[in-house]
Amino acid sequence: MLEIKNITKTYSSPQGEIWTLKDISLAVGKGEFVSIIGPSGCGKSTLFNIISGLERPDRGKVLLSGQDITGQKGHTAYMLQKDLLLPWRTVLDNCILGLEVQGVARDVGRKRAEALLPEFGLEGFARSFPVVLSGGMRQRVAFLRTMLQGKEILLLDEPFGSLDAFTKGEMHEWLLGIWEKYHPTVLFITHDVDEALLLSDRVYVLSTRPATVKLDVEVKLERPRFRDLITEEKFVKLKKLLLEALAQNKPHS
Amino acid sequence: MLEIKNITKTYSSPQGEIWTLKDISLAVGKGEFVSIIGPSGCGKSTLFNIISGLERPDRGKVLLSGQDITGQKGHTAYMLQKDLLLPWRTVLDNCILGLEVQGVARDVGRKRAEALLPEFGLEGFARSFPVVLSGGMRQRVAFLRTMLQGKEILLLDEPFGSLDAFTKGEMHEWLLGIWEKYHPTVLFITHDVDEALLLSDRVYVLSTRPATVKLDVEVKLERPRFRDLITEEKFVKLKKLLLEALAQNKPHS
Amino acid sequence: PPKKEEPAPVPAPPPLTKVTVMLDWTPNTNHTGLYVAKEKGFYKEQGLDVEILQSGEPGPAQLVAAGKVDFGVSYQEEVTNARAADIPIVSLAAVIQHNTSGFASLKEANLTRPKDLEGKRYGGWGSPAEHAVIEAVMAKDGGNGKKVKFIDIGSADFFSVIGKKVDFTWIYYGWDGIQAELRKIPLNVIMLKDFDKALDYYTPVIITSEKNIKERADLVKKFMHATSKGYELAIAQPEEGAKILLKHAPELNAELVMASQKWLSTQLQADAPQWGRQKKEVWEGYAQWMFERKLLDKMIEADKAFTNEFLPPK
Amino acid sequence: MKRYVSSFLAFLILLLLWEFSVEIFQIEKFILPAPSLVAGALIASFPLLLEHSLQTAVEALLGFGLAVIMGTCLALAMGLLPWVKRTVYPLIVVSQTIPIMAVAPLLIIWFGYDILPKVLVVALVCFFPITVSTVEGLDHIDQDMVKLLLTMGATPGQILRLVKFPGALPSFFAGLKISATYSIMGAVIGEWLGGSKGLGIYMTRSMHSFLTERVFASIVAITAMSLILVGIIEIIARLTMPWLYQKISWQQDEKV
Amino acid sequence: MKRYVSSFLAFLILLLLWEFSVEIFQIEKFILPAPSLVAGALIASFPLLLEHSLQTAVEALLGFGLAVIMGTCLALAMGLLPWVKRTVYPLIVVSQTIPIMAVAPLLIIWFGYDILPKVLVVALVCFFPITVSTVEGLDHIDQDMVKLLLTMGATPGQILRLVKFPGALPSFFAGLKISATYSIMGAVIGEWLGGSKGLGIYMTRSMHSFLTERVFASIVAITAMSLILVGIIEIIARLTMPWLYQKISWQQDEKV
Ligand SMILES: Nc1ncnc2c1ncn2[C@@H]1O[C@H](COP(=O)(O)OP(=O)(O)OP(=O)(O)O)[C@@H](O)[C@H]1O
Ligand SMILES: Nc1ncnc2c1ncn2[C@@H]1O[C@H](COP(=O)(O)OP(=O)(O)OP(=O)(O)O)[C@@H](O)[C@H]1O
Ligand SMILES: [Mg+2]
Ligand SMILES: [Mg+2]
Repeated sequence: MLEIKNITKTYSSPQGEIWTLKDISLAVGKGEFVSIIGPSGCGKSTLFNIISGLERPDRGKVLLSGQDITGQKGHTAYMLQKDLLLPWRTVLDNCILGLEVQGVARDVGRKRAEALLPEFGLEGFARSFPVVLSGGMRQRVAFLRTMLQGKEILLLDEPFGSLDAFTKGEMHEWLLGIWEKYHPTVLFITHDVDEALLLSDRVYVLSTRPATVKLDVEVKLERPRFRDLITEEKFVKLKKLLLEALAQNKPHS
Repeated sequence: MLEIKNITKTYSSPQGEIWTLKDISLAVGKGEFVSIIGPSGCGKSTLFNIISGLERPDRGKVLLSGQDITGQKGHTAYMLQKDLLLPWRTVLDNCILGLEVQGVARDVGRKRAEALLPEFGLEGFARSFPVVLSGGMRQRVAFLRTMLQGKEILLLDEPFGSLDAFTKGEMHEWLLGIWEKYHPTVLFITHDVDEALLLSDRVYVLSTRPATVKLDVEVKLERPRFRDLITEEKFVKLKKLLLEALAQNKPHS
Repeated sequence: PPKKEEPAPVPAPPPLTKVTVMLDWTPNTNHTGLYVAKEKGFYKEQGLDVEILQSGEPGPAQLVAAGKVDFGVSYQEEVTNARAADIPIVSLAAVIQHNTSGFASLKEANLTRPKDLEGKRYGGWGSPAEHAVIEAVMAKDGGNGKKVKFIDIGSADFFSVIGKKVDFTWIYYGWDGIQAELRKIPLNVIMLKDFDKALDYYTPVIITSEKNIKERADLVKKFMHATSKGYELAIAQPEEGAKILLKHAPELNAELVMASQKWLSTQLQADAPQWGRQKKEVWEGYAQWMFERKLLDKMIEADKAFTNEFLPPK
Repeated sequence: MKRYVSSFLAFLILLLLWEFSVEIFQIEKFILPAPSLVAGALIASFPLLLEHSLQTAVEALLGFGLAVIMGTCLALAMGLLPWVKRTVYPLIVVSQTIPIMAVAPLLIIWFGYDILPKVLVVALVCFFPITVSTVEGLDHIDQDMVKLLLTMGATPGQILRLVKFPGALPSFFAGLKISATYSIMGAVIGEWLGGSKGLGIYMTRSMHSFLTERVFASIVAITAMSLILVGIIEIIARLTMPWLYQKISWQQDEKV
Repeated sequence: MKRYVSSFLAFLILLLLWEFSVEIFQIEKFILPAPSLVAGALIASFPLLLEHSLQTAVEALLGFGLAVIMGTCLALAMGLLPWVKRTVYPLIVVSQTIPIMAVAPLLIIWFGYDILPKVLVVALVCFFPITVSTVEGLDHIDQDMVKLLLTMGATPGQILRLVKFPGALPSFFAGLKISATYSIMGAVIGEWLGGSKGLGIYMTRSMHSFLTERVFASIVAITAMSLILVGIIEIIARLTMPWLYQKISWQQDEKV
């Protein structure tokens, strides 16, 4: 459904050219959960910026259902690395931000969002401001906001990067549940090998800058999945594979 | 060498009493690397504050080599959750901060620190200010500063909590090397089960608040250790054990 | 019921012309005539609606010249300076016939004549004219003004400094002097006019711009006629005048206003044939005096600086 | 309110000290009137003071309103168009070194002696803090929020309304509060230029009539009015930005 | 320097506009002198202006120095002792609503007619920004740094010297720069109270002699001096806090 073809991107900085992405191609099928994993600073967020239309690639194309959307905004729902809740809006109004931008009347949007709050563990917080939320709740609000935009594909950039290990585990379980129910098409960035394997149908491993696709692994673990999967043998094997691919990127090995 | 005996601690907050630590006892032998793992907010940092003398427990004692040091400062070298490099001091001067407080002449301290810089991957950065350092380098400066204080025991509170997964991996390898060489006595707080198992001789698992010791696991993996250990069977077994102990703490399970 | 007879429509009075006067300071007894004319309706009789404004920096001279106000209260020194700087203002009347300012000291200091001021401390505001005036007055009495110590007291008032930091200052008798009388602080005052005829200049005066005189002579005439009437009443009935002033400026010290007005009532017209009348020799003499002492860059034409033309005919 | 108790006590002690030193050192009342005398003057001339205060308040509020409009517009122009900021901001900062008293006479000459020049003095005094604060507020908006809205396909107008305006509000109100502190003072300075009513007029007349206690009474009135204005703005701020003042309970206690 | 080019150009355009409107609308020079006339006055009376400026500079620097000392001491007391802050801070903020021109005559009465009252006016004007900024700097010091030093067994003196002083420096210098902007203006206000030398005197005398172009020339001098003072402080700040101005290369490029 989403195809990225031979994308290349270079930034110019005061210290000279920074070659970020080099001929990256990848594909996400409808209803698929695909993760991208790669060293810090390799250009993962840059790739998402290009897919979402925030930036233009130097070369290459972004296709959605066969249609060229390179450089066009509004085709994807992008959840950035930070949760970016607007502190001056209540939880409910943060959720409907995307709808409001699309021109949906506030009342209509609010009704739609309110129905989903319990499922996102946000019952009773509709009229609270984000300051009172815990880290995990903030991520769920941001996620609900992303889902509500009703786009065909969700881009999630390290949504759980700032959570502590335990909250993260809970969020994994919760996200697996949500995914089972709605089967959205997801492209997911993470640093965490366990996370990538636990959640995805497929994992792309990127190299250090300039980023190329080093490995493309199908994760053939049956669903529904639960957290205990992490210590099972099949899982650990895949993990070893990924860790090795990543280690090859290291300049000193 | 360090013994903590039946420590209890309660905070009073506007919302009422917060019972943080409940009858915690633990021990660290000389040259041992001991980790404490537990859910966020359970009181791990509070425990370190008590050991370092920043706070007093309601009940219980802290013994160092049999001597009661409860509420006394200056017996331990404490590396706090943040790196806390002073931005106005060069790398070298940050390293000698502890020595300066102890009254060691700057020149003497600087010489001592300078000799250790290469080993800490800080060569050539002696006269730089902390702004130019990467996250991993900052942690190493903070660690060198802690080591240089020359205390019998190091308290490390989530030193790698803020690093991304790859940098963290590198730091683990580096720390294992340093530890092999100097064999300091370390008490280490972490959220990360992999990290705790990889680095420690023993791991304490704490429960949610009020924290009690749930589990005390000897990590019988031979040293020297390397990162690949993570996917080995013995390791994964221990991990399962720890994960289960932690899961029991969750209110909803 | 019989229809009530409609009252004959009163012919609407011609609309009043708006006129503004800017004072040289806060309202004080020098200005009573203006307030009397306003209160008693003398201005209205002339078809004028007069607003009286208090001034700050700058004085009214520039505002009158710039046409922002129609009339102002100024003093001869300022008019002379302004005309030397090509600022076209003209004095229409002398509010007080003689200079009522002088050098005041505490009685116990025993400074009775200009010569006594030698070696004493003078508290002033640091203008070059002060040096010239002190030297001139003392010279007439055979004293040396260079021997006076000048101390800046700026905006501090007479009573807070006299006898402490300084031995004498320059006051208007009609205000500070009267205040001293009320406080029962005996003073010696050396009046300027008694020692140098050139220094018996007009302060304050009423001014307008040359443009007004040229283009709105009628209005100027009406204003000055009413104003004259106001001052004449203030001369005749000082208590009534003081009451009117206090009505318009209730912030003032009532006791001081009463006493000051009584004292001034004899000074306003004094020996002149008519209130406000100015003499050419006074204008020329003072300008000459300033020019000689390099207080003026160029000499002014004295008869263009003032006019008696708008005073009511006598 | 409770947190101001100690300053209030300190203030009372200062007043007492002042009262007694005037007594003990026999300081003449035209040099430094005792607080009791000032209080007396305040009461005795209350109706007069009130009348003048009203005039000053009107000038201050008009000027303040003008400054809010000018400052906000300029700040928006600077915050949204970098070249405007690059060009105008240094000029505005430099203009702060010009003493207002030096420019004020020009205002009178240009705009007459009516209420207008006073309003302009207030506006000049107030506009700088508002502009600077608002620009700073706009500068410190999280650019990633803007980015987020862009990915949603938001128009520049939507971004302004949904992110930039509300994001700059706290700084804007901080600027308003500083300006409010100085607004009454600005009106008084304006009145010193000339006029016939207002606290500035009351003050100079009292000063020239040797009524020092009334001068102090007018200072009290100025301070009181300034505080009231600041208080009103604080209230408006709380109503406009409830999220800023919402009580933050221990965040750790609201676990997932 | 380069980033000020556009404001400089804008300034030049304003000057030209001013020059031409004076020409076209035939504005009399005592109302608004043309810039060329002001420049002429600046050159013609340069030695005189210089002499007066020196006096003003001395007053401003002394007052500024005094404000730095007072402000820093007060800020330290407030930053280190919470009860002092709770008590004094509100009073200081309220005191800002009192117009300095109203208090100035009292300064003359109390402190004589010499340079002292002018220095005090400058100090009063300057001390508020310094105090407020420094207190804010002390408030925003990372308490964990203090905690770190405590675990090392540091004394309060060591904590002050090693963490609190250097941590508050950037705010302190920010306050200094604001104060410097107003210091020359403060001295001029002080001189308006009375004196025999200084830009304020030069200005009132020019005003009373109807030499408006000289009034403008003195405004130019005031602005120039203020900018020089701010510049000097900027240089001192850069020398004192090299870490703040060190060039930050792309942090991502210095990987482990
Ligand atoms: N606007 C820009 N101008 C110049 N260089 C940039 C810009 N944005 C990103 N870069 C550079 O491009 C590289 C890739 O950045 P990017 O944010 O895509 O990395 P990332 O893989 O998302 O890293 P992380 O895992 O830390 O989020 C970085 O080295 C960064 O320095
Ligand atoms: N000074 C204090 N006053 C009141 N409560 C406090 C204080 N310090 C900590 N607490 C509470 O004590 C509990 C334990 O805090 P602590 O920082 O020790 O947790 P932690 O285990 O280190 O958490 P984390 O993993 O997030 O660092 C928390 O719930 C916190 O709210
Ligand atoms: Mg990224
Ligand atoms: Mg902690």
